[in-house]
Amino acid sequence: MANLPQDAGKEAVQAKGWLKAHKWLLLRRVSQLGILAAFLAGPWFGLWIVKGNLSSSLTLDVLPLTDPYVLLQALLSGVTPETTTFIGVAIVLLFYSLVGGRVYCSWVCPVNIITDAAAWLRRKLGIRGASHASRGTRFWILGMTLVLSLVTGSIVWELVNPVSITVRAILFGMGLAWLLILAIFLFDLLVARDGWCGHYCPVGAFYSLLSTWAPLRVSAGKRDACDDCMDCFNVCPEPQVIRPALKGAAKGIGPVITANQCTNCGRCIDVCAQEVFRFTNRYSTNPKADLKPAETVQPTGS
Amino acid sequence: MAESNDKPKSASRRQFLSTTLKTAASVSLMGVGLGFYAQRANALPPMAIRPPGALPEKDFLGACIRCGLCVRDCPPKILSLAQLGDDLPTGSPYFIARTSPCIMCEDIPCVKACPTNALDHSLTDITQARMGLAVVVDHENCIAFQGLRCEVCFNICPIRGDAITLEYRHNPRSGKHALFIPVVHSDACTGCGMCEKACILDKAAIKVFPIQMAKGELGHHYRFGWKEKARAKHALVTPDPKHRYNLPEGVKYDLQGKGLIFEGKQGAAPNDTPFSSNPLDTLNHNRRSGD
Amino acid sequence: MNLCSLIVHTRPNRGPEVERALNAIPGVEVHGGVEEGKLIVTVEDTEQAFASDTMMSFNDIEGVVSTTLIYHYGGDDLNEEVTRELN
Amino acid sequence: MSLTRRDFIKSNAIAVAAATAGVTLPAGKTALAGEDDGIRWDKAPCRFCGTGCSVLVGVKDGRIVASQGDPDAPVNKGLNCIKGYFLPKIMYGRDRLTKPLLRKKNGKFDKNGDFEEVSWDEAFDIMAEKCKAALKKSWEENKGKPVTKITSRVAMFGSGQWTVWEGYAAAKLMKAGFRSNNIDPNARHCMASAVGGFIRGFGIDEPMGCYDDLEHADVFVLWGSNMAEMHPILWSRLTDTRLTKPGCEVHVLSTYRNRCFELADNGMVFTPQTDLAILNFIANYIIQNKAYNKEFIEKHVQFNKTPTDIGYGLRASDPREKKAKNRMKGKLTKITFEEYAKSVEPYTLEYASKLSGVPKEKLLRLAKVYADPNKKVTSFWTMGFNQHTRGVWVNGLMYNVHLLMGKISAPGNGPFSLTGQPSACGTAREVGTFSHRLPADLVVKKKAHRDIAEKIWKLPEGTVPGKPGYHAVLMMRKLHDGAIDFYWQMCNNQLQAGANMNNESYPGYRNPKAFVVVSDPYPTVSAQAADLILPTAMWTEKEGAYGNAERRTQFWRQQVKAPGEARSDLWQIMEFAKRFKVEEAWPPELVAKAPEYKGKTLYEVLFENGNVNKFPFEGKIRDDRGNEYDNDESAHFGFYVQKGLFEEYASFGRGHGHDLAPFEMYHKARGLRWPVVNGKETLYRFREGYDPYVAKFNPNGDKGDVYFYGNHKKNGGKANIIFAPYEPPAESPDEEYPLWLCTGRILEHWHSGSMTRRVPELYRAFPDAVVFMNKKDARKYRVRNGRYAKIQSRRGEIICKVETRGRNQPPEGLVFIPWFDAGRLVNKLTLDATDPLSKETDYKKCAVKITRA
Repeated sequence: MANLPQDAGKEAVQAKGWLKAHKWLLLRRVSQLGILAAFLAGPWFGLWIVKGNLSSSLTLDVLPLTDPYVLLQALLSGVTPETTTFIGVAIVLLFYSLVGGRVYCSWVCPVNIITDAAAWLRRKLGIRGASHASRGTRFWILGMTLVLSLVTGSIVWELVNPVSITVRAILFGMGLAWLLILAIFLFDLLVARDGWCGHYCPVGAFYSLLSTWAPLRVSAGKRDACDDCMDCFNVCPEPQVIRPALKGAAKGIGPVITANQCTNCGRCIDVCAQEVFRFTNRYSTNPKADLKPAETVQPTGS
Repeated sequence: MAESNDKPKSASRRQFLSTTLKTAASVSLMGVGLGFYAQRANALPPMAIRPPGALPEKDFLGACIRCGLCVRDCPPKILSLAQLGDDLPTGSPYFIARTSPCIMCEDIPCVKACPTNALDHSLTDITQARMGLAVVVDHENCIAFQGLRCEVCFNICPIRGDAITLEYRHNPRSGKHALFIPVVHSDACTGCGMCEKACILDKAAIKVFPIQMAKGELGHHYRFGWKEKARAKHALVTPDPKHRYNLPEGVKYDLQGKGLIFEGKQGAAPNDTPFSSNPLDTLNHNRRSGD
Repeated sequence: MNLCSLIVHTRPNRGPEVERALNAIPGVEVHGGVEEGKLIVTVEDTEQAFASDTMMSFNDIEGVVSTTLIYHYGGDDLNEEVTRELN
Repeated sequence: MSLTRRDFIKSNAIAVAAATAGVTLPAGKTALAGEDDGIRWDKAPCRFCGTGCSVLVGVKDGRIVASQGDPDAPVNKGLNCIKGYFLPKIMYGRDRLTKPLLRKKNGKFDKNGDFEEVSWDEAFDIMAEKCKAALKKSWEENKGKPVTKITSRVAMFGSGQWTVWEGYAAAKLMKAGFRSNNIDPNARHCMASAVGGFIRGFGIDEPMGCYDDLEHADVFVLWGSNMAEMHPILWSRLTDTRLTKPGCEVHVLSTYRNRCFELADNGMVFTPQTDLAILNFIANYIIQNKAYNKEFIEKHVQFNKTPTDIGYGLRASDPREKKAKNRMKGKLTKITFEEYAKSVEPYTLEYASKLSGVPKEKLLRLAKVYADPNKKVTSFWTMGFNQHTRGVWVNGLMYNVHLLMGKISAPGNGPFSLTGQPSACGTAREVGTFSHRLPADLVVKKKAHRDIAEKIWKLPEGTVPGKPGYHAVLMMRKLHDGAIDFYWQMCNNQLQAGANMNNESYPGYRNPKAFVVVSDPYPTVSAQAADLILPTAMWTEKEGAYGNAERRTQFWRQQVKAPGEARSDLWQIMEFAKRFKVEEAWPPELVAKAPEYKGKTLYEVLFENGNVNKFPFEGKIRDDRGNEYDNDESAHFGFYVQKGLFEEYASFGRGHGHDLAPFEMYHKARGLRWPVVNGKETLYRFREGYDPYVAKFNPNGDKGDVYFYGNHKKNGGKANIIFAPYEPPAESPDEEYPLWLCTGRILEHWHSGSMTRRVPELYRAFPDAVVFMNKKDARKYRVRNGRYAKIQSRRGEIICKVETRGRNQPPEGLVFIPWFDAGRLVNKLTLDATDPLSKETDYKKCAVKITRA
């Protein structure tokens, strides 16, 4: 029987205990806050672990990391970066193509905490209503930001990018950024479910492209056990990615979630009392059937 | 979405097309709006100065990825990233000379930290940095122009003597004091802002501005003759031939210098009387010591 | 209500004479500069004449070389008390 | 006053027209436009250096709200330096002391207690108790000693920033009241060598010339004087003359490149201490080329030599002192011109150049301007000469050069010693607040002089002790050794200013045997080490008088009230005197000589003596414009205190070459240069026509000729040329401490910075002390511009930022650190070596090393 959205995860807590039902959520929060902490240890305590921010950073004075999306914009604006910067980009690209690009969204990006909070409250308050915009909008915005860089010769998106603004607000000083953060929270809470991250954010869109070939995946391996409680759909920030894997057995679609919009957040694993989901690699197949891979199905729906 | 596949193809395609068009149209509109916003938001207010080695502002905004590494590596912590709501492009690094000027580190750590060359890594000598240009803006309130002995801007200047020099002038009001006028030279001023910070007025009379704002430009046709000559190290046209003059005895003439020179009469006033050969000396002298 | 100040240049050594003549005109006051031959003069509207007309008449005075208008005030609030403003 | 807009507009209209026409209108015509309503303006001399600029102080509602340079002051013509620009702000620092503070534990005084607010009564109670104990102990020690051998356990350290009457009252209380000659001013650190030079050369203190030399000279030579920063307004005048006078030249000698070099035609950086050799070379050059003024020498000069190898004024136990053959000796021996010529003969161009490191052509160019009879040369010097272990010598060598040429006491021609403090001349020197002096160049050693003082002061014979007291440096040593029980520091910051503070002054201040009182407006370094702090009124919070370097005495009226319970030094001195009965201060045999004083207080004896309390006070001071001023001291004591003290003091010098004008004249004039005879000032002393005393002492002299009447009795009015050789300094760099350390001031800050560092703008302009050093040295010792370095000497260490690009550019091997910064006390490093003759510390030379901090 389908559960109410506000009850998502209750069964799992009863079945597995609170801790296990929040395992991945907790790990992600640790990861997100840990990264911020690593950045803040310097200015706050003089302990320089990582300098800079998510756009570009230097860890322990040796490891350079640079956000490929912002660098791409810079390149389009006509810049020749330092060699080390390319190394930094390469490391980032390699990492995300292995673990899934949108791991950035769910495990790194601090905006995720805000939008998750909005989604949680939205469920609890029973607020309904979907976005009128397509989930594909973000790709258009992504394209638009790149064109703007090319045309104007300046990184225009960085003027308004809520992701980097939030990070800088935390690391370098708030300014009026709290207004923007509040706006996103309210938008996600009142206007559209998964409004920002699921529909508009070009950063997420960019990283989802890196997800396309990533080996690390969530699989609905025990989809036979699914009792249609709908908890996973209710908590998933990109619910459209679940359906083919969970319900596609009849159409011969494999149980691995291969859609590149999946953020590998693992929340579906947490909330499933039946323990349908688990992390695996994209090549693991259901031992029961030799089914065709899911990527033949394009999950571009609204 | 997957289920759209189940619907009739034509309807689906039409819906798809219209959604796509709508999205494309609104995103383009947003892009245009953003572009215009960027144009206004990218304007740098005159009191915000970029770190050393910053590319020209337009290029800088294309190159700077707002990572804050320069801010972190600034030893005196004078750099900040613009915050949302500030008057300059969000996230870009700057400093305010009046409160926290650049101390011009010899190793320029901020430039070294920049991953994208927005702060140009070819800058290795900090004295070649051109963050802005100091301008003595207010000659009426600058106390040096009134003859007061201040010169704080000159004294504090890290490339004192090149970037700021003092021009000595006679103070016609007091009649016996000099004016020590600070003069900024754009060929040496790095725009570090030490002078603006140190200015003792309630509002600084010397301010650092972005160079394009501070500099005038000479008409393209015109050259300053003496500078051209100095650069060429010789006269640009045929050198002046040697001149000869009809002169009485004991008088020389220096064409390029002093003009008429009366030999043996200058300075060497005989010591036999306490009076100068020029009666005006005596008269003026008496008047002066009589007051 | 008009109030003007002007410099009246006089021929050498004719300052005192011109000063007397000017002071005789209603609404006109000489404040100084007699010795230098550059009289500092204020002119106000009177009931008989506007300040501008009064000024024009200066050129007819013997010994005046030229008059230069320096300052003009044309507000209607000349009689207001402004002591407080000065504090 | 009721005003209409018409009045206001008209006033504006007139002002604009007048400005355009370049016509000056009588005051009042434009007054409305220009006047800030309700501000009372009055004049006052600047609180800082010895230049003596005058400022106008604007007071409204009991607060100084505005200031301006005094356009009618001949010295500065309305100009100021930035310290002067911020003068009013020094009074309004946020940590002004407003209550006496005493170290206490469990409600009682305790040397190791914390400071607690106390009343003036309580403060004076404990002070008087400690002082009386010290006096009693001194009595016992002095039993049976003649007046010429008396010592005391009471000491006071005063100031060249005291007003004239404060210095006078303090000297009187100490020398006559407490019978202690242990009073010395901080001018000991500043002008003592100059005084020594003047007295030895001319028999009378202070410069013969005046600032008009700045317009009349053809050539200026600066010897160890960074006039560009330390006497900013005088430098402005010098610069103007250099700019506008054809042929004018500026020669600058210093041990490092300073701001003066920017104007210099001939800038010379010499090895420390070799100024002695350079001056002897110039004398030698003049003699070798027979350029000297033979007639002048024959008529007006006496040749002498001084004992050599005289030590370095260190403690007697120091090996350098044990080695010295003629330790502290200075008695002159007459020699002939030929002997003198022979003495300077070794100082050839080659030798001087080699020793000093100055290229020959530069030295030659310098020697030539002195030797040219047609060039008027004025030599200026300040601390480079005075803070010198051979300070008196080097002052004398300077006079030698001028005397050989007869270039002295004439417009544009003269040796001119500039003072550092606003009243180093007016108070410290003229009033005689030194341990060996009395007012008007009298000295305690001479009975005749003591007699004069005792007579004017209406005191019994033998009141003033005849043995000179402890000078500044000795005072620190005696405090350290426990020979001083009561020590009162006023109007200066000796703990920060004194050399070798780690080993002498600080342990002295904290010596459990001593009770240390510090009077100051602010919690200075000295105050922090004191036992009792007295809050002091400063500058225009009291009526005052200063005397600048050109003998110009300037007065000011009290403009505002001091904050809280702060009281002027004058009030403190006089009020404290009330706490002592004559019997508690003087031994019975002295009291017996003056039975009329029995049972009276020192206050009554010294200040209600019929002189000081002669002039009644009418409750307000009025100027000739009808303005009224407070005078808190006079209101408190009931008579016009300042006038009474001034007139009694002036009676010392009137008729003796130190004539001061009547009191009231100074409140009208922008200062008067003494001697003021028959209401007329003296511009050039010792020259007939300019100086009325010449005719008095030498009635048969030629018109316009000089007569050095200070030596009238000694040698018939001749100036002394005194040969002194080059001798090395007390401490020179070596392998362990390879760098010279020179200390000094900068333009933005005054002395220990206790006032100027409380002006936010000045603090911002130059926040903390830095070590100025050569780029090559920085590389050599691996320190970086803008980063911290540790500077160490044999006596201590400090940490400060390195400046290799600053205004002062030392040569390799020398560093310069200013001493204004209470956070970086450079006097932890300096050596307390002094000139054995003047007892002035050499702050310009000691050895240090530098490492990365």
